[in-house]
Amino acid sequence: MGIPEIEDAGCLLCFGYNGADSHPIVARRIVRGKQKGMKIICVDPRVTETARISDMHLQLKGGSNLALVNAMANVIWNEGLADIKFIEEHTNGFDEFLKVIEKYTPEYAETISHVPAEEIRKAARLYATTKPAMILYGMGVCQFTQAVDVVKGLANLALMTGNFGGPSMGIGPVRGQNNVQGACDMGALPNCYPGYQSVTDPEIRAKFEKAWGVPLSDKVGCAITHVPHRVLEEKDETKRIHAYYIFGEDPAQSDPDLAEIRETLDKCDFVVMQDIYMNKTGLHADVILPSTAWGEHDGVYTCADRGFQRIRKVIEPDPGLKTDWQIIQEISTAMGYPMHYENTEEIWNEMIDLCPSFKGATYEKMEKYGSVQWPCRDKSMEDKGTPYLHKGGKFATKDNRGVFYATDWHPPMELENDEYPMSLSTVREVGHYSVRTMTGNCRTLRNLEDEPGWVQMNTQDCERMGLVKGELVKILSKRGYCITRCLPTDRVKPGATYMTYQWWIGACNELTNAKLDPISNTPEYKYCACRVEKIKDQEWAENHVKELYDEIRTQMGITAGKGDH
Amino acid sequence: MKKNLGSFVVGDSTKCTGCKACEVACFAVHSRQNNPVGKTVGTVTVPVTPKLYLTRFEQGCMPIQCKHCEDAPCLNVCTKGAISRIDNQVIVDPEKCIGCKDCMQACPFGAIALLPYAKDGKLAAQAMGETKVFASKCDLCAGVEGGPACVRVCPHQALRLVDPEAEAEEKKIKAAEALLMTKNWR
Amino acid sequence: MALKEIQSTCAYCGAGCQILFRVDEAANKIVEAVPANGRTNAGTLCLKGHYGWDYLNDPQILTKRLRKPMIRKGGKKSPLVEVSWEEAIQYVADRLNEIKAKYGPDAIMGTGSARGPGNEANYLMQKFMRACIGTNNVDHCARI
Amino acid sequence: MNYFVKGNPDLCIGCRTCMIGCVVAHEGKHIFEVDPDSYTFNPRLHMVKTAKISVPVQCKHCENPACMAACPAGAIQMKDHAVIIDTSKCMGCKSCMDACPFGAIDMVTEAGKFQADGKERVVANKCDLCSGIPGGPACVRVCPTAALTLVKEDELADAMEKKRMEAARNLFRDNQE
Repeated sequence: MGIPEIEDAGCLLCFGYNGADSHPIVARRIVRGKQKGMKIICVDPRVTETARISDMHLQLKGGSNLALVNAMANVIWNEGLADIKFIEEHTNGFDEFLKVIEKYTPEYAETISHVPAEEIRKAARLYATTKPAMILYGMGVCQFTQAVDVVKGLANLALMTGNFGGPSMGIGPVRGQNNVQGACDMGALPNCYPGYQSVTDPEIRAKFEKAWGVPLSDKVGCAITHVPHRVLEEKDETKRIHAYYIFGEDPAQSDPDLAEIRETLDKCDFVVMQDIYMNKTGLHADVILPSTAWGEHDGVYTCADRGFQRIRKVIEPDPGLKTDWQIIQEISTAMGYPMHYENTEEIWNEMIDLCPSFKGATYEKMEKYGSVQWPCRDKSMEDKGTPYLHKGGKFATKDNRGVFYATDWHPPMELENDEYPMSLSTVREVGHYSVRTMTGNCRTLRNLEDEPGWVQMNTQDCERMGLVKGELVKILSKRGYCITRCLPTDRVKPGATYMTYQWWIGACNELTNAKLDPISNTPEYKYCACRVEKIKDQEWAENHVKELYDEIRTQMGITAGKGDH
Repeated sequence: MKKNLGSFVVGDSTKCTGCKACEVACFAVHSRQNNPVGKTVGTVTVPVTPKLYLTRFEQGCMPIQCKHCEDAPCLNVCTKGAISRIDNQVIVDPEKCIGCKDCMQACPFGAIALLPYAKDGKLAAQAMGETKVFASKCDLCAGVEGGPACVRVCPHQALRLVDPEAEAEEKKIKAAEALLMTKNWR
Repeated sequence: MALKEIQSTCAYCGAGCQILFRVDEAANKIVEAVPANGRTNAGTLCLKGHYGWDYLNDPQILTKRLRKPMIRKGGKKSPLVEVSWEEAIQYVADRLNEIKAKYGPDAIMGTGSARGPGNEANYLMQKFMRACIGTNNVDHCARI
Repeated sequence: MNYFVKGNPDLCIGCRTCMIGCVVAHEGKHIFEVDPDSYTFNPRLHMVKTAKISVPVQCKHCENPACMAACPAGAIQMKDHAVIIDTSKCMGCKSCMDACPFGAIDMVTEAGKFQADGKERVVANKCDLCSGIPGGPACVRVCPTAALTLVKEDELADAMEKKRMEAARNLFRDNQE
């Protein structure tokens, strides 16, 4: 489905997705949908903006997603609300699926999710009986060790109710970053060439070998979250990683368990960082290559609903800089694999001719239509791309049939305990982006929200601990600690804490748990155990935060701009 | 949140009966620092110098006292530099005050009076024997246990200590709730 | 003086909003950013779209723009020394070739970028890792 | 009658684009080029988030403004259908802040202006309906969900008229039965 279609859905199941902070313009569609009478079911441990205007808010306990999803499927089936015709014509694996969800009665799910059984029933009925029904999910689903299981669980709900193959329905991961969809499209993945063509498929590999003129490896590569293990703990010498070429990323800020990442970068023989800003990763890099920023180069981004859209050079960059692709091209040539492209369109045309589903998305088409949603297979101007997938219930599987898949719920990897009695989850700051090197240098965005950020805590917890709004507190986990300001709110449940992840001082990734989903390799950012401690001497704390902040800046050689807070 | 603005005490003439308990309490609490005063009036050996002033007017009466302005005219006009800001409150140092009366004229509220200055139980004499005076204005009972004495002693709760920032937060929430009720105004 | 108008896609969240920039070409600076009528944003922008571009004139509030290639000549933890592009490119090429020869291509890990650079740079990076280095060790922060 | 801007909690998503829009409109476009610490970030409306509501709150430009009555310096007056503070006359006495029942006034520093004790000058700050700024209230213009509306005299009058006619129709129907 496309973003514009959100406001025409009959029902929206918003599962672990906070549009207002992650994508205000997508939240705009949700608000407009509500005005048009759309029913909203919001599943989130916090009272998010969507929850606030929802018809039903299932405020589940963090880490209980799959129990709830299986229970909704259980209700839909047992109350005869499934679309039997669609299931028979377009899907496989329904019977095994039924066996697994059998025990997930709403009563059982209530014990895990703390959502009343009756609420689960009502929500399942509302979803199943209001057509068309759309599911949006975000990091609240993906950043768990059961991420893939829950995504498949949500897909089951859509399959069971025939909510595929038409507008304003289906299931949509709202991709967080401006070009994360594009990076995946381009094959910056250990198991895929561009266009999601598998590296282990001999025919595909042969095609790329012919195109690029060299033999290619058939071994699936290393995921970014496995790098620490492959540097620090890998015994097998042939598997150890000795060089790390980091381009447009800041793992020392955005990876979980930052202490481990810093050690990884220090122990790795050769680290290259190619970025527009000095950042925490740069403190550990052996070579730093300065590239042009957004606004200083041309190219294409893919937005969350598969739309290819042009980015254009708005101002001339500092002459001493090179674009990312020029740098990569020159290094490749110096290493003996010559690359000589003149501009991004030349690279783009090479790429789309290697990817059947992108073949028709030319620069010319983007210029004319503004946005081209893939698949767009035909270069002629008539093929304007595909607003939504699986038209007519045809799926991208061998037999075009959707597959049911269900499995049992298991708790997050690290639960609250005596030493760390509260849970911590990472969340989004609306006015800042990713590791904040861009927005942190925008004057008015910095004015709105600055170091050391906040930890959202339930008002009763704060009263019990004698904490008031704005007070600096220390928050610790097994892996580390950081200092941030306390924000008492009734929007979170007792025992739970929430922090945004882009602060240098309030760096919650010092605390997060690096345990991964076995399939997607995504870390469990949304759940770890932590402890909050009151800091008696607030004056010391305020100065200490300033000192830490200035210390990092001096390490990075920053002199101008006090940047005080 | 760290306090950034000065608090101040404000009266309500619909409750005030003009009993001046506030003035006496104000004097007693402040004179205890350098003029020992007992519990009864009989032990007072120095003039009563309050820092708030019971004022009668057409519709009734109420005490008037300093607002601890954020851009204080008295502080800005005091050429001697006897007025300064300590923990967000505007404080006059009686030792430095030379009685030039500029602050009285600058203050739009008339919250400052020139009163005799007493130390160690007796009036402070000047070089040629005249009694020393000082600009007397509310210091929000800085350093006094329990906060402003006038608020505590008033029999009719006619005096209120205002914390502007905290109260603004609460008022904004009420205003937001009002917006909830008027959203279908068309 | 007439301002040049250039439309581009926002660099922040996945909504893909279209922004119209009004640029003073002579001074090479953006004067204003206003919403454009894109497919997903239909003439609206959020705070990052409206006010998230003045990092381009490097106010150094948080950190500073990188201007010159740098190498830690004295090895790990030694200070960064500014070098020419030629020296930096050659140094990276030599070190990567050296590690590739000694430990094999799978000893080298590369990242793509889900942020500013764009699709073409990502395509080239994965082509570089696969065709030049010879490994599928390329990933990006879709997971983090 | 004075005009006013009001937020609709059903449409507001709490993103605070309005608060930055307000400062940019009053400071001017050069704000994106100057030294980051050379201006005061003083939005004239403030986001309020409770368990049930997210909406910005700002001055309602009352017809008998309590703030105007409380101001000892005559710094507050009604002009161009709005209640305007002339900060050059303000001494930061906070009487208006205390008088306003909506918490719509706060105290902000005036960048580059100092008191005798070296502390930056602090004055009252509230919505002025962007009077004198082309295009009308900036917050209304930049809000991505159109949650803010400028209510003018005739619109309010029309709304009242509509409600009265509706009431009359309902009563007429009752009388018919």
